[in-house]
Amino acid sequence: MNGKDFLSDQEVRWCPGCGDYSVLKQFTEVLASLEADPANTVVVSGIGCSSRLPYYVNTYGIHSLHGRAPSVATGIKLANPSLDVWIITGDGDALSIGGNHLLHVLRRNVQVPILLFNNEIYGLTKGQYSPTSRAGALSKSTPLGSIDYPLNPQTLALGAGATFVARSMDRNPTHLRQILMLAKSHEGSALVEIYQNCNVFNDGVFEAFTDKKMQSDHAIFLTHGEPLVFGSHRDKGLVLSGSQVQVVSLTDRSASECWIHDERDPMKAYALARMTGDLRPFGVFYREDRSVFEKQVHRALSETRSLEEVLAMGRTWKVD
Amino acid sequence: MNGKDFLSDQEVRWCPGCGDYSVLKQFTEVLASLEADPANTVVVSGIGCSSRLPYYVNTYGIHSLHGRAPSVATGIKLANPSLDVWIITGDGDALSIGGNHLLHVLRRNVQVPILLFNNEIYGLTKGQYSPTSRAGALSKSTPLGSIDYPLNPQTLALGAGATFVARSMDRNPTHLRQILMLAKSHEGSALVEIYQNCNVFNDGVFEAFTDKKMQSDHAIFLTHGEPLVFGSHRDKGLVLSGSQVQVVSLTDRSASECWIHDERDPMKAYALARMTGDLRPFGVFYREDRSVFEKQVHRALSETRSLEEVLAMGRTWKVD
Amino acid sequence: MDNTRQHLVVLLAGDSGDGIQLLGTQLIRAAAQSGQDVRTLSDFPAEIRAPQGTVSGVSGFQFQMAAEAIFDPGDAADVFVAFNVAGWIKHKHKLKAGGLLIASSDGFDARSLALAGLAPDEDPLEEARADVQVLDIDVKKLTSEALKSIDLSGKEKARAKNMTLLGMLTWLYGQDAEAMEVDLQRQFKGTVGEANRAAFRAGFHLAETAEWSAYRREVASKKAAPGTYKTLSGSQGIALGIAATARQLGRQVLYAGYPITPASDILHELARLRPEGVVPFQAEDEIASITAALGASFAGNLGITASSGPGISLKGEGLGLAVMLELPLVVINVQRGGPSTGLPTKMEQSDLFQALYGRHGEAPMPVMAIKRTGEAMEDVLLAAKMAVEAMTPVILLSDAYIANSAEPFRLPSIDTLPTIDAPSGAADRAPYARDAQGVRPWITPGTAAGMHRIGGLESEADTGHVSYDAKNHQNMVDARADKVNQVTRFYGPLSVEVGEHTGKLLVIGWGSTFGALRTAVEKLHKEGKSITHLHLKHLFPLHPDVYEFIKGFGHTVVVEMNQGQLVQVLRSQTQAPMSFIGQTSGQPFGADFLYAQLNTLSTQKA
Amino acid sequence: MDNTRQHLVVLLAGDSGDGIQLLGTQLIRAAAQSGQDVRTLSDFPAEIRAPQGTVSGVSGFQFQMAAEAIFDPGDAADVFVAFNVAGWIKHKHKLKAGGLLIASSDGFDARSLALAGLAPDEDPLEEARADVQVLDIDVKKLTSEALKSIDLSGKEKARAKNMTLLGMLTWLYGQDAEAMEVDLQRQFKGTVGEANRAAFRAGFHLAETAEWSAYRREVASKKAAPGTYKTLSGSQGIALGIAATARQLGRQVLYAGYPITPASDILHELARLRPEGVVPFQAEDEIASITAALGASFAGNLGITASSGPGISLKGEGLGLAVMLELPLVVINVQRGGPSTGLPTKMEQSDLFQALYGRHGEAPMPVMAIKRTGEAMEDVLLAAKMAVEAMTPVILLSDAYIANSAEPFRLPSIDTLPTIDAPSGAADRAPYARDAQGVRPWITPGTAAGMHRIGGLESEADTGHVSYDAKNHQNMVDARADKVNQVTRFYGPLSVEVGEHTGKLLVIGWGSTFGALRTAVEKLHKEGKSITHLHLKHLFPLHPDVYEFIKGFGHTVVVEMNQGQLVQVLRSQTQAPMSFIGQTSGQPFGADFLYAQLNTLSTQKA
Ligand SMILES: Cc1ncc(C[n+]2csc(CCOP(=O)(O)OP(=O)(O)O)c2C)c(N)n1
Ligand SMILES: Cc1ncc(C[n+]2csc(CCOP(=O)(O)OP(=O)(O)O)c2C)c(N)n1
Ligand code: SF4
Ligand code: SF4
Ligand SMILES: [Mg+2]
Ligand SMILES: [Mg+2]
Repeated sequence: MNGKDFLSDQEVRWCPGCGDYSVLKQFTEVLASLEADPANTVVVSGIGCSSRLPYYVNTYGIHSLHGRAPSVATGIKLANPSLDVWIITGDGDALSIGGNHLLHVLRRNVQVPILLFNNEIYGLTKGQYSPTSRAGALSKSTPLGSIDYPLNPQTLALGAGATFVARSMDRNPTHLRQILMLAKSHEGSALVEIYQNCNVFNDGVFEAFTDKKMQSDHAIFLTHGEPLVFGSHRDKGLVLSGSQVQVVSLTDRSASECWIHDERDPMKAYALARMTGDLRPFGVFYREDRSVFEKQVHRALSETRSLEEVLAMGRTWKVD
Repeated sequence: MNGKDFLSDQEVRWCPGCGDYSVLKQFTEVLASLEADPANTVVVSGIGCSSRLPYYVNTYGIHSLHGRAPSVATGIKLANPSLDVWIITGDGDALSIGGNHLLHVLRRNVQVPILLFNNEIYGLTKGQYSPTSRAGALSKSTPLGSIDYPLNPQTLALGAGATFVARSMDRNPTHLRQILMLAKSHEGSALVEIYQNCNVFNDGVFEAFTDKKMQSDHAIFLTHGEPLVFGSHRDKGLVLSGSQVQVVSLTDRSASECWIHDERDPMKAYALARMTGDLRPFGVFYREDRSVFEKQVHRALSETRSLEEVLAMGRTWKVD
Repeated sequence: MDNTRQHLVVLLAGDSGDGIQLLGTQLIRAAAQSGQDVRTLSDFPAEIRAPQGTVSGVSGFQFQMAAEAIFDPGDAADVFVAFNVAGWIKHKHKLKAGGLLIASSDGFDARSLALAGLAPDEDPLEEARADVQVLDIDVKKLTSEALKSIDLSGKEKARAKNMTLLGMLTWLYGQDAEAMEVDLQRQFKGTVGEANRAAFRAGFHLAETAEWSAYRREVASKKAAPGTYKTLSGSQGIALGIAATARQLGRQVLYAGYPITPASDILHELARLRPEGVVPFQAEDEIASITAALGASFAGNLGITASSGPGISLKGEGLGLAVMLELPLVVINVQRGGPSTGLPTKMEQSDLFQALYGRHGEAPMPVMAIKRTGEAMEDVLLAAKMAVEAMTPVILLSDAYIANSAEPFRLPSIDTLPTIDAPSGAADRAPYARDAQGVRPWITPGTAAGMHRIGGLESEADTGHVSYDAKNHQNMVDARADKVNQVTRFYGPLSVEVGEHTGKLLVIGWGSTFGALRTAVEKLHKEGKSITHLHLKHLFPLHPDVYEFIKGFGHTVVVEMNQGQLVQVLRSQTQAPMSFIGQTSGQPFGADFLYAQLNTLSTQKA
Repeated sequence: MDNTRQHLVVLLAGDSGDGIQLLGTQLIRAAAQSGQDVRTLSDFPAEIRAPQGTVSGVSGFQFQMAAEAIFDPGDAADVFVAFNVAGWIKHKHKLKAGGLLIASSDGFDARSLALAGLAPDEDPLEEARADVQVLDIDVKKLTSEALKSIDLSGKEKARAKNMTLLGMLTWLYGQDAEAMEVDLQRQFKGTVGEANRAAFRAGFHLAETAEWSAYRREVASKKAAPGTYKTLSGSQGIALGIAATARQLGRQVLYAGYPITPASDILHELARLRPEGVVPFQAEDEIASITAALGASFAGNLGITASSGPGISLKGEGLGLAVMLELPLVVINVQRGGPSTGLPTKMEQSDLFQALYGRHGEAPMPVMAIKRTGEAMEDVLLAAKMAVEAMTPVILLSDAYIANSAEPFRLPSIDTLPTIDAPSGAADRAPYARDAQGVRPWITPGTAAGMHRIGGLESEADTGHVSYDAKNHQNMVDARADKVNQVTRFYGPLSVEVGEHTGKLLVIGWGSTFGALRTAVEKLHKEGKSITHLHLKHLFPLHPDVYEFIKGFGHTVVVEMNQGQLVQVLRSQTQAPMSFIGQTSGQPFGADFLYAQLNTLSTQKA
């Protein structure tokens, strides 16, 4: 099977030019590379443009309630831990109404990759600002600019005790596929924030990071064990001195003196996550090994009692 | 007015020996020290044993819905930013059902101190495990021990973008009062986690940190600008080397070589917050200056239109 | 040939990118300005940008203009303006036999046929000629020619097609071209403005020079009542009501919302209008919005929140708390097709039961429904007045139909707006002491010596302290119910839309079925049938005279866009014979359909 | 003197730290074992540990034991066991004139008087002697003497007071002391066990040697039906029903809950019992628990969730989704006093309206109510069967009364449990293709070639694809309603509790009013009144024969612990004359009260 075989027969209904198309494509290609069994795969979403994705994938799918995909997915995994479950969500879905369920699925470490389409806007409801919208963002509900301080999905996930935290983008298919593969292979909840362009209501917010030309100066791609180097000539690097992240020029320094990415280091991950300026990391910020919730639940249930035993428990008496 | 004058005429109905009594006492004393105007003070709570506190304080008070105190408080502050509003909540109230509202009040930076009574249990519903209960915790709903990975209120608050994050305990009145005073003086949301003993359903979980004798080896009290030193003879200190927190002996080292507490340093705060073992920090982990939500909202509203103007907006025509 | 008539129904259909809603809005505003009454009905695709040219991407805008007062957008269309094949085939059944189809022929080319799912050899325009008059023009070409000298891309020029059509239609309906140009000038500046005007003129000219008199359908006009007018949608009317509430109450209103179709527009409007005394707040979800609104009411503001379907279901717990706290609160439900996510852009009246009963415990609260756009503003004011003066949450029902349908609206004179008087806030009264109407005082933080604590646990009479006492609970349950039952003091007399106060057939409706129902009943009444139309604004408590009124008729029929909700409530209270006409299709009733149904019924029950 | 009687009502009251619930449980188990029927009623303070000795800290336990089948815990008590003044003054009106008060005089000392808010010079026992027989013993002293040689603190010894009383009462009611000792031995080990046994013996001995024959009140006993018995609370019965469901369905059950009084005990029981095939999951809130349950049902488990008041209000959106998805789901509402947080530990039936109507859109689902503890298990099984076999959410109503009241329960033989057959899961059927009963297949992930997508948007018939089509929506609304209406196939015949199938007065009840109602009606019936008691298990859809049945009576009265909910539903469907008896006080009806009310009514309507 190739990527296309994972598409359902339903007409895709996003706006022409929407970043969601690319994510759908990479997602189906990843399913193909994984040789996923469509009959054993369940794609769960909340509500939003992004959350329409399950309809387009030829697996089992459930388009649930706004913000509740993590709980639905948890129920599915508790019911049948052997299913391959994916969560599709948006910045509004996951971080506004659904923030609490996201926290709890992450801390419990239910085995499920979570694709969080961040377009910094509510697409489906036609353009209100979202919890990730920047201060000053103009939207239908903030015609004078938003004053809410934006939520950082990366620090939030780390703070909630997530075991896998990553970021990718719609416009770098190779990177996105790679991160999705890693997320799928992770034992536990894997949060993948995907910068996604909503060309209708928030066009170009991520341009600096996703545009081929501008990207090299604004995006740092992370590789475990490799130094943090960027720039069109890979001539800039990062160093972490105490709490400060500094950009250094590599003309008079070697890359090996830079901050070496260690995805197992929670403090470094936090430092990466806090980089919300015009230089941003992409890749796996953090991963940690921790037992998987649904497996533990089922393990704990190994000592169950038959109905006969349950009925007979406690103080009973007989009348003959 | 002294602390007692801030008590209402209602009989306090916690279990004898409950840690809540101390928190109530320190809270009313802090109100007294602040010379708070009872008529201008509003105490808002959710549901839980802890959330009964407003009934016992002679101010305005609202005992709202489970988990929703942050939203109620936000509404109050938006209505009247000049009121002194306090939030009283529990670990279940704030972190289980109410996790999302907590996140959002913190990131918006509504000016309100939040007293989170953490007893690692659901008290009012008679003893189920809560999101902060340790792995293995025995409770009515986990007779074989909990398998959920506990939520860390401190990293969570930092991850959500909180501007003031602190911890204190029921059994150290002086410290608790001091932290509450700081929280009240903060410009924005101030999360104060309070270790509180539920002697009926979870007795002694914080003993190591709160017991006068054991405390010195397990609790580190933070002071801005001071080294992190502890031990009954103040003979131990902490150093932060890269991502690692290490305990060092001060017999062959001076305190000044230790990690100096800087409550303005987000990375250090995160390191403190991650200390969930048998050594734990108390005090202000982090604080940051950021504009206050309700003030910004009201500032943005300065340019409003009278009803006449609103009616006349857009395209109108006259019929004579 | 004098084509002047009393009313005309026009349907515009095409791709959602074609600017149809804008075209429609311009036309109806012009009609309203020239003294015609107007009602509209919009139909959007559920997708933000559905695939261009497809049937699922069709956007529709229907309106009726008339020389007399009208109440609905009409059933079958006299004129159908089709931007493309998809628009035509989706709605063609709505064009009257012998009606006029104005087709933009560029939207009927091979590619358009394919996108609409037709075979390449089909010729829908040719087929149409059998039943209707067809006027086809290549509007795209005409537009691009008119815009030749303007510095815009081809794609941008194509966007002005709607303006070309606006020109043609302005001529065809004999509307004031100059006024229209002034209006366009105000809206569109720079090159786009230039292009729009050029296109408009080209369309107008073509119509004029081609001598399209045969197609001309002017509608007579009648002088409207003096005053200042604008066209308004229901959501805009609600926003004005909220603005007026803040003024009349003399206190701030916290409007806390969370985006959801079709309620979001209220938030957008408030954010855009920035009325004095209104704080719009976009909360993190619907639970936060209702509890923030309640917090605001505790602090002495009036909290207002609005939502639709799923969001309203999330507010049930908050509503229950509002009942217990006895604080004022207005919750607006802009109903849409349900259950669950349902049909977010469609209309339905299926949330009545939920409004009446959707909370645990005995938690009664007043429930009202807006019957038309033009009354939205006053209904919000009345809901707010009841909420504040009776210290109770109030539910105000609207729906997707009212939210989006536009009418000419005469701006009220501010002096005539009702007063809203907050109940006592004096600290010398106990927080749950009741006045003669059962209303407790509204003592707000900041009031010296007024300190008190309230909460969701049952409260002791007067003091508001927590009470688990059995007698007290029964008394408080009774007292809350009693207080709500007394809000009928805010109601006007029971007034009839059409017909006599006794007779053979009584037709009862509520909410947005008003227009179609009134049109249908009026027609029957004019034909001499003994039929009366009563439209209920207050759904709980019902108007105290309703049951006596019903007894004055041989038969009653309740008409709703649901499976029978109000009818069940009425049946539980009266033995009078009663039947039901309902539909739950996401579509509004057509007046013709209701006419036929009621006609049959009135014959049967005569 | 033979004190043997047919039934006896005993009320135990004292501080919540006195071990009253334990004492009561021991007594009723012994009674049940000796062949008496038993019904109980517990009354806890709302606080976890209310201040000791105060009236608000009183814990009460009432039970009736009888030689014949009984259905309620009785009204006025024959015997009152008072551990302290507070317990006595809170409940003293419940002791019959001439009844017996057994008072632990140590709980009537000066300190106790003060704690209970009495003046130091009052002597409640002396006052009591005017109306009732008083037997006062210093139980504390007796206990501490009996435990002299046991190595426990004074405080710990005092805790054994309830065991001393257990000894006395065991003698007084002629129960088997040996069996009781064996039972105690099983429960309490070590020093505490020793102390409890010593106290028990001391109490028994005192009673025996003091020759308390005058106080002895033995209840005759009748051999119960053969079988194995245990005493069970309603919550325990529900847990057994869930355990049995997993077995009978042959699939796993995901029980997702969030703690709330009085529903939490179901979760506790399941966690404790660990029945095969049941996964108990404590979610982060009620929304997560219902959506997790629904996820589990999608994956082929049966999702079950339970809550009370506020938590149920939060589940409305999830219930609507379940309707749309047409997945099986059982939602149990253990009702408590409302609205809002209300009276968390009190009983009420005021959530019926919400169960029937508390969702946006047309979202019908079957609603059932448990009438007594002994039927909880079978009702859960039936609810699960309906949910699975009709692919629908089902609401099962319980309440605080049923949750906490204990009865002897004969363990069912497993072979007699109903089967639950999941509908087709074959991948060759379309996901929304319906069978003759309107039921869609349950094709679950893992089924090869069965892949499909479902969601909250309206689905196209058969395929389940998103559809905005008007006709389809109407059809699906009808089809969902139709499917739910067909669940009456799972109902047994309409059966009557007491009385004939036609007559003068029909009394209709539902849920936990059963016991008091049945007792009251039976008494009237025995007195020769033409009165019938019908108790509805199915509240939606109603049993198809209900309306015909009602027509067979001159008058119908509906009795509920609310302000009139079922009565309104019935009135909307029938013209039959109907009245209502209700109370919303957080307290159950007493059989005597109902007897009086119904007696008057039956005279009036005769
Ligand atoms: C309970 C509820 N509240 C509100 C909505 C309306 N709603 C649908 S999607 C959405 C936000 C979508 O934003 P996001 O998750 O960022 O998705 P996007 O459309 O941007 O991909 C909202 C508010 C809803 N469907 N349900
Ligand atoms: C919506 C809702 N769900 C559940 C409950 C039941 N409930 C009351 S308090 C509580 C948990 C309290 O725990 P916590 O916040 O830790 O407070 P504590 O009693 O431990 O101080 C729960 C689950 C409720 N009142 N409302
Ligand atoms: S609105 Fe934005 S996010 Fe939604 S489909 Fe269109 S472009 Fe994509
Ligand atoms: S249950 Fe625990 S937290 Fe609640 S009052 Fe008692 S001791 Fe305190
Ligand atoms: Mg988004
Ligand atoms: Mg707690």
